[in-house]
Amino acid sequence: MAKLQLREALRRAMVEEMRRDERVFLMGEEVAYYDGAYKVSQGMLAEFGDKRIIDTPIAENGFTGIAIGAAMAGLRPIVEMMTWNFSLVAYDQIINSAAKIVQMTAGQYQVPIVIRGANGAAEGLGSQHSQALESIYAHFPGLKVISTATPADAYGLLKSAIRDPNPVIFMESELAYGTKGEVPDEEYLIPIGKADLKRDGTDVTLVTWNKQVYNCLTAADELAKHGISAQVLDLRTIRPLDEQALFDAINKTHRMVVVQEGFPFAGVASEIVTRVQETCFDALDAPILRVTNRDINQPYAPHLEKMVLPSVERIVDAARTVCGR
Amino acid sequence: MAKLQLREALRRAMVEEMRRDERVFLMGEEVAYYDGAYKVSQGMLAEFGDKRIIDTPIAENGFTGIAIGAAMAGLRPIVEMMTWNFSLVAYDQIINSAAKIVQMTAGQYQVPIVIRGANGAAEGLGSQHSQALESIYAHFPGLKVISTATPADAYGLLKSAIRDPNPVIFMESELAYGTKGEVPDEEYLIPIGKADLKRDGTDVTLVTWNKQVYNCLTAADELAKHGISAQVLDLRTIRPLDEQALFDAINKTHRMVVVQEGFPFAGVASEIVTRVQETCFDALDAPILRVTNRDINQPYAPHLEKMVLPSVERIVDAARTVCGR
Amino acid sequence: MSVTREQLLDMYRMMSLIRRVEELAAKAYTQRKIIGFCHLYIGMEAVAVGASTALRPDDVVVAAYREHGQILARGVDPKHVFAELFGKDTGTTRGVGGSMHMASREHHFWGGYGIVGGHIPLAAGAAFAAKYRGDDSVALVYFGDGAAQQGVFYEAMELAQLWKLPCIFLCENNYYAMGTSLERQSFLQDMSRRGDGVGMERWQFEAFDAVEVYDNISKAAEHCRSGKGPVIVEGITYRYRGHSMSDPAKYRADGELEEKKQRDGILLAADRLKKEHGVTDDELEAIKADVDKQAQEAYDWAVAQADADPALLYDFTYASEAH
Amino acid sequence: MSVTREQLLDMYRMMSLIRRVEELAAKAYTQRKIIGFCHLYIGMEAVAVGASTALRPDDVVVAAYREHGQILARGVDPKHVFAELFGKDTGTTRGVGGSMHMASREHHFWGGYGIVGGHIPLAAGAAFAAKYRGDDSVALVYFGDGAAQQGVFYEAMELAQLWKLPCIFLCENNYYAMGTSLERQSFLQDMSRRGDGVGMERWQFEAFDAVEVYDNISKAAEHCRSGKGPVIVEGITYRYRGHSMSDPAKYRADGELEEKKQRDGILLAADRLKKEHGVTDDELEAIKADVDKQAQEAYDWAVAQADADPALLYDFTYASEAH
Ligand SMILES: Cc1ncc(C[n+]2csc(CCOP(=O)(O)OP(=O)(O)O)c2C)c(N)n1
Ligand SMILES: Cc1ncc(C[n+]2csc(CCOP(=O)(O)OP(=O)(O)O)c2C)c(N)n1
Ligand SMILES: [Mg+2]
Ligand SMILES: [Mg+2]
Repeated sequence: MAKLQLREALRRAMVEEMRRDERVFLMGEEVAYYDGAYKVSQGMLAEFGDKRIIDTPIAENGFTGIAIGAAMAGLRPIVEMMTWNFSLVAYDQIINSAAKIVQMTAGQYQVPIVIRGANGAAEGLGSQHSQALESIYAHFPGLKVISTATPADAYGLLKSAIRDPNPVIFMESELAYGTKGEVPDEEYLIPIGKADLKRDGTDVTLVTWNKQVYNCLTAADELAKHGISAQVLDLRTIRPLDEQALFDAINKTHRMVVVQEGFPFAGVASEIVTRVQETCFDALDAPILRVTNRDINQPYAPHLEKMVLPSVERIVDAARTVCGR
Repeated sequence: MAKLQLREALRRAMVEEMRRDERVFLMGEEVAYYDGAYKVSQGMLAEFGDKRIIDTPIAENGFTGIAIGAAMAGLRPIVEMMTWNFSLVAYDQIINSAAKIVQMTAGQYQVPIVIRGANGAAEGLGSQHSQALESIYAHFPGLKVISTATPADAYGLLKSAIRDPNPVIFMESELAYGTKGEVPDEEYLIPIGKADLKRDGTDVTLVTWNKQVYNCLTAADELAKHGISAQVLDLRTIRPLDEQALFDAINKTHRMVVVQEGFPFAGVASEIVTRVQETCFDALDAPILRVTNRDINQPYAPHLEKMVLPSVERIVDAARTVCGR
Repeated sequence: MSVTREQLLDMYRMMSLIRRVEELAAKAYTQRKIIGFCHLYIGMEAVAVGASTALRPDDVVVAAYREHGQILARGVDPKHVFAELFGKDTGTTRGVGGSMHMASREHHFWGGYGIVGGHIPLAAGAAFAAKYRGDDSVALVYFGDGAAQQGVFYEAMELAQLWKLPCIFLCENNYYAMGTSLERQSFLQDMSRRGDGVGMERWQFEAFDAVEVYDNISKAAEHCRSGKGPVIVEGITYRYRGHSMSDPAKYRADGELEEKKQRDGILLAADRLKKEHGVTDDELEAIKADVDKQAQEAYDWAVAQADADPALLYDFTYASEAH
Repeated sequence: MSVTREQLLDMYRMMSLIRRVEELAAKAYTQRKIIGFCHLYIGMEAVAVGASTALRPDDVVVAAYREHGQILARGVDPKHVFAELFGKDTGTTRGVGGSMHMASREHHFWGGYGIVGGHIPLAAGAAFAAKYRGDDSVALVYFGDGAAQQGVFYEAMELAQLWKLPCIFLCENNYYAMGTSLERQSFLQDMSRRGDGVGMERWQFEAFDAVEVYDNISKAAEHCRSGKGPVIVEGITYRYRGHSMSDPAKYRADGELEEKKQRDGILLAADRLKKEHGVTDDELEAIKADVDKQAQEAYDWAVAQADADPALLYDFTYASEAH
């Protein structure tokens, strides 16, 4: 079993799928000759040539729309958004085209596209460049949304995403691109919509995804010192949500904290809280708490930035609060 | 006290504010010579001339950005989005510019802009034209979000929105533009961020806003027949959320249903449920249920469309469920 | 003469059919058999009919919301168009699309989109796919003078030009975007000049005469098919009705409509048929009568169809299996 | 000769100051005193200095993320620029903006924006406001060759042209958008030709020489101020460093950088000062020394400032009272 960086795991998934299927291609800013702004696509131009690894001008709405059209025509585009912050200029194409075309054509056309890229704060990038945007995509039926920062999951899920006949929003993490993890050598796929229990525990469930998984695992260690056994449920897929895993978790631990990077208001964390209390009300021994960004725009200065983002400390505090100790 | 249509109340607010303040102007597609796609601005060109009532080409991102710039320069633009569905092409300007400029300039610049227009399904407009989009705006700090369909509230809130130094998203309703309601003759303002109890009751609170207020009032009548006393809390403002009103309501009725037109996933309804259970967990006698659009894209055929939207029947059912009768 | 007698007869028939279907749709709308927005193509028939005649069956066509005439011109049976308008299961898009979202995969007609300008890059995407696969089909997108103001149109043009995609950007300049006349929405009145900003081959032409349209789109398609990249062509046309059924179109200048009707596409085709091909008035009348009958039968057929099926409500938001 | 001796000396000084500040910033970045993205202006100084000299103090300037040099050229003290980069309370934007978001209301410098192209309509908005109020200020927006591909740029141009707004669209064509050279991102290489698509006055010029820039922007400002509407002007320039601090810029052709440095703006100004105004090498050296001292003092001052204040964390997301 090899230890791969997140970026390497993502690349391996893309390379394998491109070898397997001529219809798959990669398009985005700097993906080809520059080898990727974050080097996710390093070496891919060399293997596949510029017909299939395609640099684009900075026209996200245009090239996303073109990729959607190419998908309707039967190709299987992967679009790299350099970061998801920039996707807001392409929001109309993603929401009003990609998410709705299957339905608007009554199933005559499909949009098998993957739009992938870095999501969330990196370090000191300020207000426009630090957003975690799962919530505004998961809001829309017609899209699938994956958000993960662990190499093994990213590999298996990206392969599934590329093969899925629907538009998949795939969110990675700039800060975790260099993070290593074991990835099995043999090919495998991870089904979209399945959460993964990253750590078992009995007292409280920390529900999270993407790079907050790392924070939650650290927090669970910390909680153990306080005699609290925390389990960490990594959703991996945001839409469709693995409700059963959430319900199983609450029925087991009766206490839950949802950790989401990004703005709190009408965020994915709110959705999780809502569904769990809707269905498992009687299983709850305490309110479900959220740990999210503070409800403000992201400042540049590092000491301020840290105050805004979820932290191990805030996770531990929230877990201790719901456990009452 | 005059009975005004929603569109008339909105117009009165704009006209008064434009008479009061030279800096206020109205910009949008068909607002001037056509008198407004939904006749909200009827007659305003005649009074104010085309310097202040400005027709735009169909370039929402561009003219919204220009209005944001004009606001930074000290003007007070009102931008009419013909419907909020079209705002997705201007999403980047609203989220990455309007919502962040106060912060990015550390308060040196302000963006006193109101972006207003029809929100939600009308009738038979299909997937791209029927969206209720509060959630994807309320998600972002830096914006205020108002959503209302009752003439008296719309009048008082639009005036406050125009005077607010922040960007305000103001959502109306195509179907309710012709709906009449009493509007006091004397000038008044309604503070942003204050909910309004539209009907008092003791057994369950129906939390809602915009045109679902009408459905909830009808549902409350219906529930009364079943011996259930339902109160209807009209949020009016989505962001900032009137938490106190929500907490008061749950502490009084101990049961709550949130009725939101629009997609459920990470919607405003989820935020409400989450906050209420976070803070008032012990006051809850039952899970809080949501009544929202079905989690699918909106079909054209009227009988299908009805199945997707919140209905009086579904509201009644949900309220009866939480009340256990 | 670029089109044959038979072709021109077909074109005449198709333009007449479109007009009749639209007239029936207008009536049905006032009876609330059709709801929502309904944008009629009356007056513009020559554009879609000329363009469709010039295209190959495997070329992709993408349209906005004023697409009843465009999908008919592509060969879709009016039965399914009416059925769609009536929200029936046998509609072009099974009653879930409605007036603005009609599509037919069989005819490579991609629909039917409601966000102004939003459909334009999809056509460039079809062209991208054609080039990627190495086939010589082209994509044609219809869009209005109003849509030419959207940034996504610019991006699609610019990318198509950079990548030399076989895409025909066909601007249907009908002089109005809703109630806003061209000179109030654009400094330039020649929308094809947008192509100058990206160095694209472009020209403008009068699109009242279906034969002119045919010639121009043939030329455009040839350009694209030969690998020279995209073109933007602008056809000057006019719509006789309001923007949608709810628009009384009070913004027109006095006499404007009447003047435009002098150049009615159906009349012009009739003239040509008579003058250039010796077709008689009787023959033309017979076609008209035939078309009226066809339209009425399609209408009646559609009325009798089953409503869109609620059992399918959840079936179209996601594709379950890849095509 | 369009600029006076004094002006040219000031321009020489300012270009030298910008370069020195950027060099110190580069060093500080490698020491992690500055984090995040840091886009240096080295090589392009003549553009901002020439343009700022041509503008009036009440004209509005809007910039993207490569704005250190642009805000300095507008007259902001380097102390506050460094303080911002170091996340200090006395920074241009109190440590919440950072390298990409510097603004100074006092200098009508609106910032400092990070979404490529997203700042362009803001400048058109400033121009809109000037026209609305009836004053004769103009707005100038700096944007890159890469930004010229964004749809919002097109929309801003087109609206400015329709409404005849006094806006100078100044494309800083430095030949690269990150690692993508101009011919790989645009079919046309003359970005000012984008203006042809909307019928806008436009021209291209070499922007290595600050005096050339001054002349061109003076002409552009005059055009705008006289009520003739917007212009798009494109200055050909070059950046010596990578796109940001993390870019080794391996994509350059061999010898490209060295060749461009022959036309270095500071050198050209020095030449002119010597040849046209009899300024001596010693005088120029003295200015350099002075500038180095000023930059270093500003740096040291900034290092010693208090960190951005956590008490203000919640203060900037909303404005509480209208200005
Ligand atoms: C992005 C967007 N903005 C606004 C609208 C509302 N709208 C629908 S059609 C239309 C006018 C379009 O005019 P044009 O492109 O000339 O096409 P035509 O209707 O003349 O065929 C407008 C403003 C929309 N559907 N989408
Ligand atoms: C919408 C958007 N897409 C992508 C990026 C990432 N990005 C930042 S700068 C840049 C290149 C811009 O090049 P250009 O406009 O030529 O300006 P220059 O850096 O050369 O000054 C890119 C792609 C971004 N910030 N915003
Ligand atoms: Mg038109
Ligand atoms: Mg550049």
